Amino acid sequence: MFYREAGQFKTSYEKDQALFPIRQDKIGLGVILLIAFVVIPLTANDFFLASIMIPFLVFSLAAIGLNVLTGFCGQLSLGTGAFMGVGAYAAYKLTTIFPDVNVILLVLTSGIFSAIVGAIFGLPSLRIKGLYLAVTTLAAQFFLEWCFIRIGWLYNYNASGAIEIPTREMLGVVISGAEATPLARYFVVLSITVVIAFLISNVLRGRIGRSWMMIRDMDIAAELMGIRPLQTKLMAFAVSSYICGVAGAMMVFFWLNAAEPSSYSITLSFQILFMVILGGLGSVGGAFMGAAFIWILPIVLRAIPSMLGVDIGAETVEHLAFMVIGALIIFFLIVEPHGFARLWQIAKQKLRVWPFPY
Amino acid sequence: MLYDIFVDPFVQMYQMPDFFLQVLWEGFVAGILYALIALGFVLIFKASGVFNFAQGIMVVFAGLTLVGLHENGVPAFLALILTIGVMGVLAYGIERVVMRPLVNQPDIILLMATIGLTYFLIGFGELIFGGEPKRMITEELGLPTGSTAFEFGERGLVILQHIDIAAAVIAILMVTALGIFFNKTRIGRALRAVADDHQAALSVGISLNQIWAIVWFAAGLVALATGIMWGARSDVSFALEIIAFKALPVLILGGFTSIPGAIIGGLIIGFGEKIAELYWGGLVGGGIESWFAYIIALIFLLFRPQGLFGEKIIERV
Amino acid sequence: MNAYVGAEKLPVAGDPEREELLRVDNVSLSFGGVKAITDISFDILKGEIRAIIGPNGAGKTSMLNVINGFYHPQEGTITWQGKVRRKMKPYEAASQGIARTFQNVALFKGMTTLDNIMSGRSLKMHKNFFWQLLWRGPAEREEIEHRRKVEDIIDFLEIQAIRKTPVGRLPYGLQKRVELGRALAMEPDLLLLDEPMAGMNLEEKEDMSRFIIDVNQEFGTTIALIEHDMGVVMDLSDRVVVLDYGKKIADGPPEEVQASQAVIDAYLGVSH
Amino acid sequence: MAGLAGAASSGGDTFPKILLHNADVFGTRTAFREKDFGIWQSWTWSEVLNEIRTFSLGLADLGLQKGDKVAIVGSNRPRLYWSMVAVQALGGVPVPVYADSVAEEMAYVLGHAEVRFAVVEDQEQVDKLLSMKEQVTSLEQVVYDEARGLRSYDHTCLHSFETVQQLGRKNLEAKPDLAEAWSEGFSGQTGADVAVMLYTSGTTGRPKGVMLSFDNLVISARNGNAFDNLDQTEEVLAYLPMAWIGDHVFSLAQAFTAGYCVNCPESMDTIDVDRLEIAPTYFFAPPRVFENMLTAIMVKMEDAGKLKRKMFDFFMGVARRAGEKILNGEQVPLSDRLLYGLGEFFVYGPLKNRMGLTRLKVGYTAGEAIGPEIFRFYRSLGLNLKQLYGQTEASVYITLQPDGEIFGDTVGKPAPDVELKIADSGEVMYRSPGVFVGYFKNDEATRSTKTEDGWVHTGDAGIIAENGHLKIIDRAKDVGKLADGSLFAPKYIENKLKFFPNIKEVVAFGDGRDMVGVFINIDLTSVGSWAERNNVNYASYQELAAHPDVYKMIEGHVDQVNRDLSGEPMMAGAQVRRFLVLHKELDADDGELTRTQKVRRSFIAERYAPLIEALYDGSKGKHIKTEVTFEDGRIGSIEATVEIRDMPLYEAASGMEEAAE
Repeated sequence: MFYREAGQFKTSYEKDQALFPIRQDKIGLGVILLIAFVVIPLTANDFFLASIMIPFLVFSLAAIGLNVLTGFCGQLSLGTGAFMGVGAYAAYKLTTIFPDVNVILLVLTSGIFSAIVGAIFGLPSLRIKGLYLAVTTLAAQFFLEWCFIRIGWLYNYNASGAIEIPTREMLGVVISGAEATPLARYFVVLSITVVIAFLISNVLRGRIGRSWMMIRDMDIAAELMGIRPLQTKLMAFAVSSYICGVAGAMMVFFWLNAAEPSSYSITLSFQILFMVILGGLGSVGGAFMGAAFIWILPIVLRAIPSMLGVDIGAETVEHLAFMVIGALIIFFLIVEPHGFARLWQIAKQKLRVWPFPY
Repeated sequence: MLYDIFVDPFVQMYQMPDFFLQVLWEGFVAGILYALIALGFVLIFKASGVFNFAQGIMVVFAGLTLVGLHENGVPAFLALILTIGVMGVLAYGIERVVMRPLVNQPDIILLMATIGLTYFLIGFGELIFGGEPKRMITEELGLPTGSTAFEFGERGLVILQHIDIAAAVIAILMVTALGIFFNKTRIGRALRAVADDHQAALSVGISLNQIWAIVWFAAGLVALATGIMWGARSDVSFALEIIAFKALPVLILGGFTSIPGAIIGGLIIGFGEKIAELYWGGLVGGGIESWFAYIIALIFLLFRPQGLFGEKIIERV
Repeated sequence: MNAYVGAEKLPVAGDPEREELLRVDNVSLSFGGVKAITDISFDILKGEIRAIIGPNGAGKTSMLNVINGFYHPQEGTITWQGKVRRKMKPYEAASQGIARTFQNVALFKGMTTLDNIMSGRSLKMHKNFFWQLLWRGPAEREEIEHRRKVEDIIDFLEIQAIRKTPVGRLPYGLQKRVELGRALAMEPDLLLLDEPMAGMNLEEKEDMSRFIIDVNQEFGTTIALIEHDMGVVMDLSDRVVVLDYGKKIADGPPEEVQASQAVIDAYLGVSH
Repeated sequence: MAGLAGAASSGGDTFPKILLHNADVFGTRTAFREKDFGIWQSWTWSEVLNEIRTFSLGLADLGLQKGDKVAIVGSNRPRLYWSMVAVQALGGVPVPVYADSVAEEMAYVLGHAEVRFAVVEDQEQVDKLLSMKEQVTSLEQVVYDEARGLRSYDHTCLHSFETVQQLGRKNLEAKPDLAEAWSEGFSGQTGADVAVMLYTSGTTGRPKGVMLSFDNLVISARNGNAFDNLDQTEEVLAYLPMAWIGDHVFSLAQAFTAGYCVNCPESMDTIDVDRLEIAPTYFFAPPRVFENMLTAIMVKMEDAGKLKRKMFDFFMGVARRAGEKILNGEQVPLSDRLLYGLGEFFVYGPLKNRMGLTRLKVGYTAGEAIGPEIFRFYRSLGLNLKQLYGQTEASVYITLQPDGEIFGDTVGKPAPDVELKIADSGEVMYRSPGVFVGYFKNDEATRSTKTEDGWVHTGDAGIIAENGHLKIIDRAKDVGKLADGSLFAPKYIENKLKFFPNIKEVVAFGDGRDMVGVFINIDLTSVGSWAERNNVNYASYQELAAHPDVYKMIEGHVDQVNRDLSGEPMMAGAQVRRFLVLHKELDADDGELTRTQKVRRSFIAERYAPLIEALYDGSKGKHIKTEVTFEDGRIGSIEATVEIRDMPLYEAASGMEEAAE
């Protein structure tokens, strides 16, 4: 209906291969970016920015990271939380060691450590596939979590065992630490997420992205066509972990201000995995949709009883929220195992061929 | 350093054999319990190819139901029977609402669904029973308490908890019963047929849905047993859910479809982790129990990706 | 107007002009004691179409798997372009110019026709990760350069209409064609086709035969193919090697092989 | 000639001259596009000049002389269009030939035209030409566009388009003033020179070569452009056979004179997508294309959800009520105008978008009568679809429907510069600047078609209505009388029947007989989807055609037509008395249709003689065996027993009342 594509023809491969070849998609993306960069900052209150938008963006980025590995390269991972933790602890150590360096730069650098760790734990993927591989990533999860607790150097031997983020400025504006305004942090998180999402989309549509999908879809055929399985998988592990690492660092630097090892526990891994699955494996846009669903739904669920004026204990609400989320996850898996991205694809296709059914 | 790693632990083992034996016993009991959880996984995986992440929460749920019923005045044995009934209803519900609509979906989707189920059961369980740990009704069920100490050597002492002995006995009984069930009964044979070939099973007139409901029920019973045993050792709480993760390396070692594999894998992990923790853990600050099992599994996987009892996979094109 | 030189083929067998591309010497392969291939030797000459035929379970696919490094024979050697090769990984075989298609279509189901064929160019694309991140510039130029090659193949195989269709939605015959396209995109020296016409109707078979001949003639690609349809084999191939129970029972031009008593027996199932 | 003054004032009077002009004026505008290798390859006018010049010089090098005929064979491709102008620049005459005609037909045309050169699309055409070198002795050089499969051919007389261009380019490099000399070469040509020879497919006899001069084409094209305000911004899709005058005028003559862009589709399989992508602003199609598009729409909508279908039906109702009026600028109630606006958003807009007609400025249908329902459907969506009446001999334009004067049953007013009259025999005659020079090597035919003072017999019977619009009844020679003397216009009856989507083709008989009998061909798409919805099982076309339910449905259609006919005083006598549904689809491969999909009445009469006999001897059915040619060229036969049904007739006077009941 809204997709009126008549007259949109491509006279070059550049245009034909564009990320958004359809004009309406380009406009839609423009509108979303406008809302994100202009409308929300102008209208939203601190609660909305700090408790909804910032975590949503952080999780979106982490979901993109996991999606690279699981959705595009087909390697199941349950260690996302730990890889995010590596990013967080690395960034924390870096600010301690280089207090004068721009914190954004350090956050982006911290991903490299996470990438290295990710690649190491990706090594078994050469021989191990599917659920078995998931177990090896669980090894990473528990081992790294243990490291965060036991290696005091990582948290500067704080008595609390947590990392606390120092105040850092950029261009005279405080962007990290407790004094930073939600708005400033929002802009940092939004910019990093958007830029990384854009860059990774470029990788995904090119040679490297294709080689990952080859491994995912039919690893034997891929190998017989000259794809080196180990290199390709390790690269996916590294890139995925880099992105997760950056997300993990952002999580503590621009959202939580302080983090304990339990912030990066297996629960987080599952949360991100849910975002990816419900959002849609193999879709960058889906990662955003999944993150929105998993993060925002509980907030809404918790708010519902008080909105309705029903007086229920906070704990009960929490329990009910758990049940509803669990049930909704199962519901969506049954309705559309390929996630929101596929639902959106179907809807979009319907709109494109409207009023026809196909 | 090298001395600490390679020599000292063994010297200790030799010098304090009673302590070593005690560790072995602890490992054995832990192993048995891991094996019981793994058994729940294996039952479901064998029959439906579903990696049931909810097994851990089922343990908690079964335990809580039992204790909760008793707290509300139901006699212990009646509570036990009612709990078995609840697990049956749960199994039927899961088959109807979750598994049946998701038939033929990829592994990862089924795995996700069981994680969703976990969330649901956590919420549901906490809603009904509250989040606080509860004491298992060990005595009420007629299970032994207390402990027996054996003198060992000159001044050594090995203490065996009675409940641990009971756990071992029950686990062994359970495995035997399951073995008989699978080999001697019609339904048991049907289950094996399903595991081997869905099409073949259908062609001999067995309803897949029925079978799935039955295996989930069987897994529920195993969960109940595990819940009682584990609950008797510590308390019944949602923290128990974490032990489900321990079952994963056990499965890796034993193979996803092998019942003896689950037992042996459980024991290896149980022994290995206790010994490693007590003799080597101190060197790196302790707490290595949380990941040691995985590292064993990981190393093992690199050499034998199909597990101890799995069949070798020949790839074809 | 002068008559044109028709599509007649030059005789290949025993043609001293033709170079040897690949030679298999005394290769044996077994899985856990079960012999799949026993002491097989044959050669493939540059520019020919070589057929490997035989009843089911004769070891044909195993033979292809040995040639492109997926299986490693316990005994015997493989000489590729004059070099005897040791244990080789499949991707090394690919990088040395051996491409193949599969008996049961092995396309990348999540991708479009275009991407599937583009994937055949993987070995020839080199722009590193950082250029890929930027896209604009070298990565995009490289992508377009290869897109052109791929479009040539799409044009050649007449699959323009399904360019952007996910391959999972295509009918079987077209999937086979896309798979051929993917192998062609590798610009191989040797193209291995594992039952390229299995499960096709007559018309599709004719199309596929035409494509195979065109590939052989237009690009000069050497082709080794496994096929069940004897008619097709006789029409297409220059030389045929016949396997039965993992052993070679005949080798030569199609007419000769067809007349061989051993071959007739094998196909009729005469017991050994 | 009045229209000439304004139209011909710039650009020149031959296509090579116009090309130079366009390269000068529209240099950077896109002139041609072709979907090839996945994208729309584009050429600007100055690039096109360059391409044509090098190719032309290459042809000269190969020995092409003034006056030589050059066959152009293939589907719509920029290079083939360029070839025509390249040939014209050397004083040669291009002869476009239907690419899908069988070798025998083609051999006749090429032999008759005495072509020396041929520019063809690909191996298939090369093979065809090589196979007929005995019949076409004049043929010396063949140039092909697509090299695929031709590598091993002997290239002494065979050249690729590129090598010919390279030849030209080399000469151009060697002698830089050659470009000048090339332009000089055709500066002397005049509008009176023969520009192109088009062979009319002709429903009877051998094809005739219609010679059209530059003046014919250029003036007609300029008049056409002026009539609909077409300029260099238009986009057209070239997808109709290049040998057909319609395509020649729309995709070459008008494109060159207006300077607009011609888009060639990737292949016939992708035409719908290609049209969607390009969204032509000026579109031309025979009724068949519009019919097929409408059928496809309806079939797809049948599969849509209930709610969507309801919405579609509702808004189509609104469109029927108000759409055409709004398009014609008439008064419409505000409520309808609002609803129509809503409908535009929900239905019409998306529908036009899917058909690729969103940007349509004006569309024409011609060649045959279009069903009034179909015609109205498109117009009610807000598409400015119009009818025109034309002929090869007239360089297309005879009559056109001016904007705002659209009537379903007439074909419009005389085009600019066209004079029109109805001969005493009832035949339509015209005189215009587009009137052809003559038939090639067939003076006799020329004389019998074109009078001394330039009037041309169209061969169609028609009347000029009170509003000055022309109404075509039938082919003049087909109009006959029943035994009782009532007027029998077979085409008129056939068209009425064909307007039902379930009916694909009709052949009516009755001249000199005592009643009208018809053969009916069902439309497989439409009836097939009907069968699916109504659980009618069938294994083959034949089975479906003979199905009692299908017969019943067709019977209803025939009855409806009889009612309609009874309401028209002149036609009431010729109602359908008996009909049958043919067991096979009429097919051009079997010679039953022309290549332009027109029914070959006499051939069918001969082939199905037993059935005609049965129509008139009162029998209830007839067994028949028919030879058919399969797609791969094999000959086979199918046989069937065809049922014949009787129909009640309506009285001329009372028919109106009954219809009103």
